[in-house]
Amino acid sequence: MTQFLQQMINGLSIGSVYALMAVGYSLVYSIMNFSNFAHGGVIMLGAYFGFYFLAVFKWPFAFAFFGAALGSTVLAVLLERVAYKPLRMRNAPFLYFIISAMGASILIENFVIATIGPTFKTYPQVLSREPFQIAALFIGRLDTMIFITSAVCLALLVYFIDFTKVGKAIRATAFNARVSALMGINTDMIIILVFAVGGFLAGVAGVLFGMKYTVYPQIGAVTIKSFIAAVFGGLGSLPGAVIGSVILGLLETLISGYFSSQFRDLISFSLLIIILVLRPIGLMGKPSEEKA
Amino acid sequence: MDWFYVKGILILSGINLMAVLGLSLLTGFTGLFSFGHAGFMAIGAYAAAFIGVNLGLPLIVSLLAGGLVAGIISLFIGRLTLKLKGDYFCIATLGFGEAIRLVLDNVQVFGGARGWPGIPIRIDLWNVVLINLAGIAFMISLVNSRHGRNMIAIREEELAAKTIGIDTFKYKMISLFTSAVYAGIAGGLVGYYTGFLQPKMFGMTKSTELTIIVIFGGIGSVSGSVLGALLLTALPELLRAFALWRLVAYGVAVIFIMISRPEGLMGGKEITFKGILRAIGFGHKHSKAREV
Amino acid sequence: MFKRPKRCVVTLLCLVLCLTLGISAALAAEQAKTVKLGWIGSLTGDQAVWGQCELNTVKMLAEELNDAGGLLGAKIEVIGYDTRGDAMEAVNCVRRLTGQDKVVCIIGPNASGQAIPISSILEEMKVPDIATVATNPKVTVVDGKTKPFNFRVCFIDPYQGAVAAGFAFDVLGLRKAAVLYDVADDYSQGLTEFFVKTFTEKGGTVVAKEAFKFGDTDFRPQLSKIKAANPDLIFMPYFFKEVALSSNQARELGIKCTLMGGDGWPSEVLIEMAKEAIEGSYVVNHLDFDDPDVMDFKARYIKKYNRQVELNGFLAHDAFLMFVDAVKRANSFDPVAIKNALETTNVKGITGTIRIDKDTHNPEGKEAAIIKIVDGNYIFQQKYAP
Amino acid sequence: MDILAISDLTKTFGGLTAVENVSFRVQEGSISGLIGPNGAGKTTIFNLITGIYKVTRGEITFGGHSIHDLEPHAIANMGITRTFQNIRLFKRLSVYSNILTACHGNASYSVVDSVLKSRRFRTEEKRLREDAVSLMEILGLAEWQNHIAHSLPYGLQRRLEIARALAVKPKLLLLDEPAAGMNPDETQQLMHHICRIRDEFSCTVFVIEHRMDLIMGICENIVVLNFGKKLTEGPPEEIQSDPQVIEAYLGKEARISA
Repeated sequence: MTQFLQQMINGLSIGSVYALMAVGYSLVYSIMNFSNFAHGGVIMLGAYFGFYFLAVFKWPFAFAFFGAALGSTVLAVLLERVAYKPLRMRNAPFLYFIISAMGASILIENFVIATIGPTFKTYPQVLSREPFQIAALFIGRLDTMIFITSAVCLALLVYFIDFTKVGKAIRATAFNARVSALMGINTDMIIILVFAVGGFLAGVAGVLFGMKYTVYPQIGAVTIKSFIAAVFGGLGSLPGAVIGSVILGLLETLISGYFSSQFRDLISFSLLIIILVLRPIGLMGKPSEEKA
Repeated sequence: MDWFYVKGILILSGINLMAVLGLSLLTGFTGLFSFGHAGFMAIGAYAAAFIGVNLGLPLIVSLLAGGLVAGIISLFIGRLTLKLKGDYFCIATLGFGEAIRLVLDNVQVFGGARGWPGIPIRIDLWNVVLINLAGIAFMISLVNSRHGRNMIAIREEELAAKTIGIDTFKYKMISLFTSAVYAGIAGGLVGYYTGFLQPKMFGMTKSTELTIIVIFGGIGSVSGSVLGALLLTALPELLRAFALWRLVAYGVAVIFIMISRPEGLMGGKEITFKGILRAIGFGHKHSKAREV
Repeated sequence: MFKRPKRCVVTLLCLVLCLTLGISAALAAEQAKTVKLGWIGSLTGDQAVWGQCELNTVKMLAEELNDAGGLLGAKIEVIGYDTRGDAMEAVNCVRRLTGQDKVVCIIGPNASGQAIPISSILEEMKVPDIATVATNPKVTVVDGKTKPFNFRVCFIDPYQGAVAAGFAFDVLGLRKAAVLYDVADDYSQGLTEFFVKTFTEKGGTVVAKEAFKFGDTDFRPQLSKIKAANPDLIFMPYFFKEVALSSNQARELGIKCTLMGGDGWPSEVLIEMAKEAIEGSYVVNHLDFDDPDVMDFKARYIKKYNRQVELNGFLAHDAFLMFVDAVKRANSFDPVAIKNALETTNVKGITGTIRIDKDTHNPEGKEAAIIKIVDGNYIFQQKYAP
Repeated sequence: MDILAISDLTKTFGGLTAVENVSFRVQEGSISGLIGPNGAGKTTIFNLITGIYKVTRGEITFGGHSIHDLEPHAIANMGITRTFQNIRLFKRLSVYSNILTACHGNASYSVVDSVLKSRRFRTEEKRLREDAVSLMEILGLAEWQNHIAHSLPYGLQRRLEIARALAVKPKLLLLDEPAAGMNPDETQQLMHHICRIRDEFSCTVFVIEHRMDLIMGICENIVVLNFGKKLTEGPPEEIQSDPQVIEAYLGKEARISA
């Protein structure tokens, strides 16, 4: 029983990291209808920003944290301007966006390797590594912090999207960009805004990831998992991304804890595919019959 | 440049080209995006090597058998996932590619992650070229028949394709099957060229690379794929002198081509003999290349 | 801006082509009186940390040698190519090095997956290669046949696995071991296989064998399972980034047993990342870090590059030593003569005495150094051979 | 003889009922119309007939066969095809390729045939190409044959979509607002084309249209929908003077003042 509870805690904490990353994918997807594969690169740079602010410039933690988030916000917007806007202007099919995103992620990763170098960087210890202990269960301090930060960020995001005027504009654009534009919504601004919000979340995710694990140029590869989680939850749906992430985290944990760690990914992928076959739009995706 | 080295690049381009031709049918002509093609290459590689080494069959038979095994497995995958839309299909193929690798990592008969050395080396430039010529000829015949046109119709407008009586699911299956066979043969070439197989060789980077080549060469163009495979295999080689910066340059090149010439090098056009004649002065410039 | 994009692209590509050709031609003309030494390995990709250190080491040593008058009166020029950790790229690099650059010998690559497929090219072009940390036995011997042009400077997986298991069982007296390994990594699978084999042969039990996949950053599900099996020791045969993460997580979960690892561990970064977690752990290593020769090399490297030396640097150092020694004994830059000389190598490097066995092309009888981590330092314990 | 019979057709999306208990028949060889205000469910009915939507309740029979469980392509191969309200051409292909692709049903050579360039491939492919050329000539598209579909003027795009549909050799052709965005001249031309198509291709035409001049000009029978239900049905003269129809289109007040 203790082990099961411990595994659930492990799963939740893995899931909450996936969730922070997945929400960024989903947010951009809901507006642009393509998977922004460069999101992983932005997360990685966010982690590096955090590292430099904290370890090199010795900023106080809160400053470094927000600095990193702002840094990746700027970066995400820049990325949109350079790699996606020209495509958007031409109504290019989603394939081109994806390739452009891939190019961007290759570029970002190798740029970091060429300039900063491939070595792993370690965040200075902000929180004690000593875990909380409840009975025989161990809960990491950092995990608790990540869990709370994710929850707060996601709650703020939901508030922003659901209850503010700008949020309404975002939802309208997500629903139908052309009509929204006709209704006087500046879709270009909305897209910038969405990338900015996505970038901000990426920065937060990057710093937390860096604190929990470490910083290295290939963090982007980890984010594939969060992308899978987003698809699983239903692309374009924020609650879907969160739920998908938590389920994926728990699934992975339970499979390696009780079944086979060798075949973990195989089993979790197969399960995901089965679920997608049964429900092709993901868990929380909006059902839609194609309009004719 | 030294011929021995150039020969190596040409062989490698040829191997890539085989996989790219297949993916070009799936992505370029049918409009389906796969992130798991390296998985089919892996299946083909191991199957072809197994058949060649254990049954002592000649090269061409082993390669075709490898391709066929990849094709048959693709039918199972397709049956499950081809009904999924856009990014959901992407994710399913991505999951499949990773899953195949994980299985191979664990199959100790083939050496697991440690790899399988000692496969006889049977590939030289001449047989790669012959196999590729056959592959190109087959592909051109296919896309210029009603079957190819039906696939293009699916890419252009799936709903309309259905209403003119095209069994879109069936044609997606044919397209996936054919492209998996090509990828499988390409995988077989890898094994017989390097004499060594390791699941690591067929990671997501490989799948991404293939997709980038297809798009770079131009959607819906066989000659574009040929050109793309030759150029993009050679490009990193030419950039070798720049060491760390070459992949940065590669990323920039990919973004640049997407935003400045998104239709790829050939943009749905084909180089034909007639076209070449016209280009050198026997016709007006509009008919330089033929529409497919 | 681009009225004729197609033409633009084509022109651009032609330009790049001409430029490259021009540069290589110019370089070739300038360096007529030098001898070329090749290096291959990962400069990008996830193995880049080790690859870059190797290339830096080889370049530094060549520079030092050239400043001291060169080798047999010639200057050594190092040409290093990136393999991205990819086998096909490695084949290309070797084709370029042997075909176009005409190197006399190649050092690297830093992984078995790249060292194995290049052998046919080496044989075709008759150029020897000294692998740095390619530890798979099949790099030099396949199906009982020795590959004539492949050599290595490191010890092999079976040996290292056996050392770890033997030391844990015989010296530390531990009986219950757990293994956590990277299922997608050849090195990790190799060490695991031979550790488990030796440990159980000696009479110990492996109570848990859990896997993760390269790229994972969270190991707590596996560690929780290991914890439930209550082992005396966890063997962690993988590289230091994952070691740091997994050891920290193990301690977070309240696992208190001894940790042990192979030559993927030693790094300053590991100490920085997991100082408390790995305190008291044992590492099977190639060398004693406090050896004066090692210290000297380390100091030179840090002075030149302002970076820490990774383990591969030491092995690259000894590979370079092997090359220099072979050239001197062969008294020639003929690759085949170098290859013949390499077969009878017997030099003292910083990773121990390297005596190449003619039949296996492996350094035989190279003792492993057992290192314990005490107060954040790698403290040499003893030499150990199973 | 009825070619198409729809009985008690209902379609719901989630909680929303788009079409409710609609029944009507379309006579073979006729030109029939389907009209109704925006959102009345006209296009939904087309989507149900062509199998793009799955039927919630009710039945659709075509030439005596029940078709509502079939896949869209199977329905098309039985002889029902359509055009779309928002044109769905194969945008990046030429006019000729658009039509040639749609002709595929008239050939049966296999993949192997096409690779080996067998005699069957050659004869059938030749026939397909001839079919495509003759269709282009009939619909006056021959001079545009090498133009890319999406670069054509709007009216021609509509005409091309009809040509593509005809290539399937349909028994029943569904046209979804074929005159949308056309000027009166083009509409006149279109009416002429529709009549010719019915005669020359001996197919039945079923058309959704807002342009009353077109509907009243060519239809023999008209079905009127409102809020997902059938309001009435009858020949143009009857429909024109039906108070219910006027109310549906113009609202209650209009009826009073009329």
